[in-house]
Amino acid sequence: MINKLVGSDAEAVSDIFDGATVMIGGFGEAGSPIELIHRLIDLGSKNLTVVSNNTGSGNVGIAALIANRQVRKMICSFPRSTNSVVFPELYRAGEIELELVPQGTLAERIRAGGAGIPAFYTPSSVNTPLAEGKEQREFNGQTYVLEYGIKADFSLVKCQSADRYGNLTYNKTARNFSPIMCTAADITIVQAKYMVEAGEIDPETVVTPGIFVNRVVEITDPAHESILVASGERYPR
Amino acid sequence: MINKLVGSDAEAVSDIFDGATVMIGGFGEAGSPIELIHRLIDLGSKNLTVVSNNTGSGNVGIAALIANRQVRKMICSFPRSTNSVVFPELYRAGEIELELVPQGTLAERIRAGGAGIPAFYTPSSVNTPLAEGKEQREFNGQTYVLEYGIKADFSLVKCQSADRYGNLTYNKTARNFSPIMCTAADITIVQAKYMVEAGEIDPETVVTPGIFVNRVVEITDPAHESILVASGERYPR
Amino acid sequence: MNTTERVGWSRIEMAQKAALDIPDGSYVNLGIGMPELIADHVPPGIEVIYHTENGLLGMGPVPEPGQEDVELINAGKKYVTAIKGACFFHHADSFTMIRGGHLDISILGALQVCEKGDLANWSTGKPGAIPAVGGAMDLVAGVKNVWVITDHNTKDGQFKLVNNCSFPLTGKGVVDRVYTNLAIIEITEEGLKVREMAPGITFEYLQEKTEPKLIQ
Amino acid sequence: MNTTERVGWSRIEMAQKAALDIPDGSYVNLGIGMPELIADHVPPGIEVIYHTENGLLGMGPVPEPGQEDVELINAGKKYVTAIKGACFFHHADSFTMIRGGHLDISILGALQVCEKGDLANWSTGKPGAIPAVGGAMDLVAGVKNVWVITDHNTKDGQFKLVNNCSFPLTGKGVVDRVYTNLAIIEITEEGLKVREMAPGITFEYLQEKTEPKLIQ
Repeated sequence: MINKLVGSDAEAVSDIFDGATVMIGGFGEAGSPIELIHRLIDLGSKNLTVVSNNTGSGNVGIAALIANRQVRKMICSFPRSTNSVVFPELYRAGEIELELVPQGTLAERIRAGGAGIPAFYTPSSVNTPLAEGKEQREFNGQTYVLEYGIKADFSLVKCQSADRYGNLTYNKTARNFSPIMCTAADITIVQAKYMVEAGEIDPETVVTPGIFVNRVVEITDPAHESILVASGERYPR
Repeated sequence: MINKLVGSDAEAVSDIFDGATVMIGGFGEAGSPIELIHRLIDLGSKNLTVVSNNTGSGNVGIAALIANRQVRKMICSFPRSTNSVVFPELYRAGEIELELVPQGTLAERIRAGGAGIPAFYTPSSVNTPLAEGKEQREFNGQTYVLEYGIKADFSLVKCQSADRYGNLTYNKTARNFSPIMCTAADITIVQAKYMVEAGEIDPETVVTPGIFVNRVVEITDPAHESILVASGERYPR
Repeated sequence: MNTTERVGWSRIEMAQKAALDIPDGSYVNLGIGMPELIADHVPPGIEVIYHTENGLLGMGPVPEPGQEDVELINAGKKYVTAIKGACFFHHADSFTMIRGGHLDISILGALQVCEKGDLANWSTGKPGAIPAVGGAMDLVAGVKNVWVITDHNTKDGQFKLVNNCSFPLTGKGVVDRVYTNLAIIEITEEGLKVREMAPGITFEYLQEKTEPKLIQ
Repeated sequence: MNTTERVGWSRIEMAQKAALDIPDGSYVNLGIGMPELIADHVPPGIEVIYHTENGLLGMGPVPEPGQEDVELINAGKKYVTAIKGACFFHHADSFTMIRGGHLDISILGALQVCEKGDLANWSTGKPGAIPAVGGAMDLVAGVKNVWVITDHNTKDGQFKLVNNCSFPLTGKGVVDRVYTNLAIIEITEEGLKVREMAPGITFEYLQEKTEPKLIQ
């Protein structure tokens, strides 16, 4: 019988190795899998390449992972936000690498990676510094830039409901990058607010089909980044 | 106030012009918008390029559109099926053009067209006759073929429920190509089994966001191709 | 130059001007900051659907105090609501809307706009600045009409409407119209064409505050 | 050659052999025709999830008479059911599963398979034939393991396991294993390796029915 539920969040992330590429869902705090990130901090894997839209805020979640010096390189569109201090400091000190990608190109590159598309052309970033050094080509008189699919060793995402097959639903704008990240990783690890029986999610409304998911752990009461940050939390404490 | 509901199926298709490219949803009969196709037959527009996975069966729906000599060219993956006689005869007689595309490449080309991606690389069809004459390129030691996005002037699709914004849901495997075709046409025309109030479709379960839809007509009791074919129906009679 | 006294339209009036130009039934993406004000000034009877690139079509107003949902935010990471008839989707689908040309209007802030419609709005290029682009490059590349809403000059009196952008570009030849505190200016083939000036603003004054030559 | 008498395993037995090789928890796409039989022979206790490329993961058995739904069909356009825990999706997502390497096994029919694993299964290339490819080229390009299930020879005694395919290819070097009425054959770097022969079939007989040299 297929059952992707694993016993604990620590177990779910236990094989994330040094040097791995890890996609992390979330746009700001919405959809950020804080518990899985904190278990990755406990695990201590180094030299990670992290693909995530932002670089976190305060000293929890992604920001804490970066502060713990586990991340060699960030691939993201917006490494700056209110209460974001960790990444800017390390970046200015030359101690973390940044690959800045327009948000839509980042999304499309992740989708392409998951869909077996090695490369595609996009109009975004043409004539800007972010297209410098990239191959360009005209189609129908307009210039496009060649961008490559991204794949990851692991994806960490947060969802609303999951069943034993790994079928997922999300909550509102917490969906963001997670469905495409699920498709683009060798091992997709999910923290679900609710585990439900197979068949409880209407087959018409599954957002991530189970084939894209490897492990699910139930985190019934996930932490919210903004609340942790507001109360001055740090991880590890 | 936004209201995409139009008065009749005839009105919905009334501006499909000679020489237009028309995408038609459906995989076999599942999801085929028979009523919209029959109104296009009534309208009589000529020299159409039709993008659809199949070429219809019997003498109704897409097959009848082809039999009525309105289609100059078919872009599809599988122009052959049980009870399919119209297309094969015209094709053998050299009276209709065929662009044969692998099914997944067809889907991806339509999605690319809708997503503003002019071209992408795919491994499908490499080393086969369908890659002949196409640009090929290696990425990471594997060969891929360059394929182009497809756009259409019109898409005709069938859905289950629609609201005045054009938000859509589908029914089971009748979903198939329709959501991507909605994104790839200048004018997307939808026949809906049920018109519902805005907000009745849970925002988490909308499959086609209304931004991709231009016109909706309610067809409460749509015909089924297999039943028409079994009873020997022809259109026009 | 007196940099503390505000001249011409207020921020609210600028937002009102832009709001009046949005056709009924438009799909609109509002950038972070001043563009967000525009939604409050769309006249009654005009229905505009707001897209926020983090995955919501049909964004509604700010929630009542106490009704905030940390998983219902906009691209500026502020709490929002969803209208009846809204829908949620993932980022690849969201940028299909943007890049695929399905949105009618994108309204953005700007550091600089040049007379050819080049936009610079994501980076001052200063050493030590953290570069962050978000969805701006996708919006200007894909959305049918790109409008900019911005103060006419910087706080220290520099031009924002320039002959050539000195800051890194967001896109080349992408801006269609600019709303400032001094005027509404169309970017045309012939150059910057003044459509309307704020009360009390003369063409000469406007030209003085604008680097490229204006067309009256 | 006597073409009417069937030699070796029956079609059911071939399907049983293939079914026994599917690991528990696999995601499998079964081609139209003989591959479809395989689902009926997966042993109890083994859970296999069937994908049909027209937009269903978790395809169940044929419906009870009278329970058919014209909008619930498989890639062969036959009526099917959906298991508890199934999901529906559109074609671009369906081929993300296929092309993106997410499916474990694709089992297809064949016109010809060559010793290097080339597959021809979509067209005889005859003049007047209507070419139709469907999803076969995507399946062989993307799915991790590609198995073929087919009669060992054509009805008129021609080789199907050949040195080089004469029919148009579906993919080059893509087939991993072939189930025929005579044998189960692995496609290896060294060539065609016989894993198992049907009862009463000798290696010499099998070689006689196969164009490339077999490895015992």
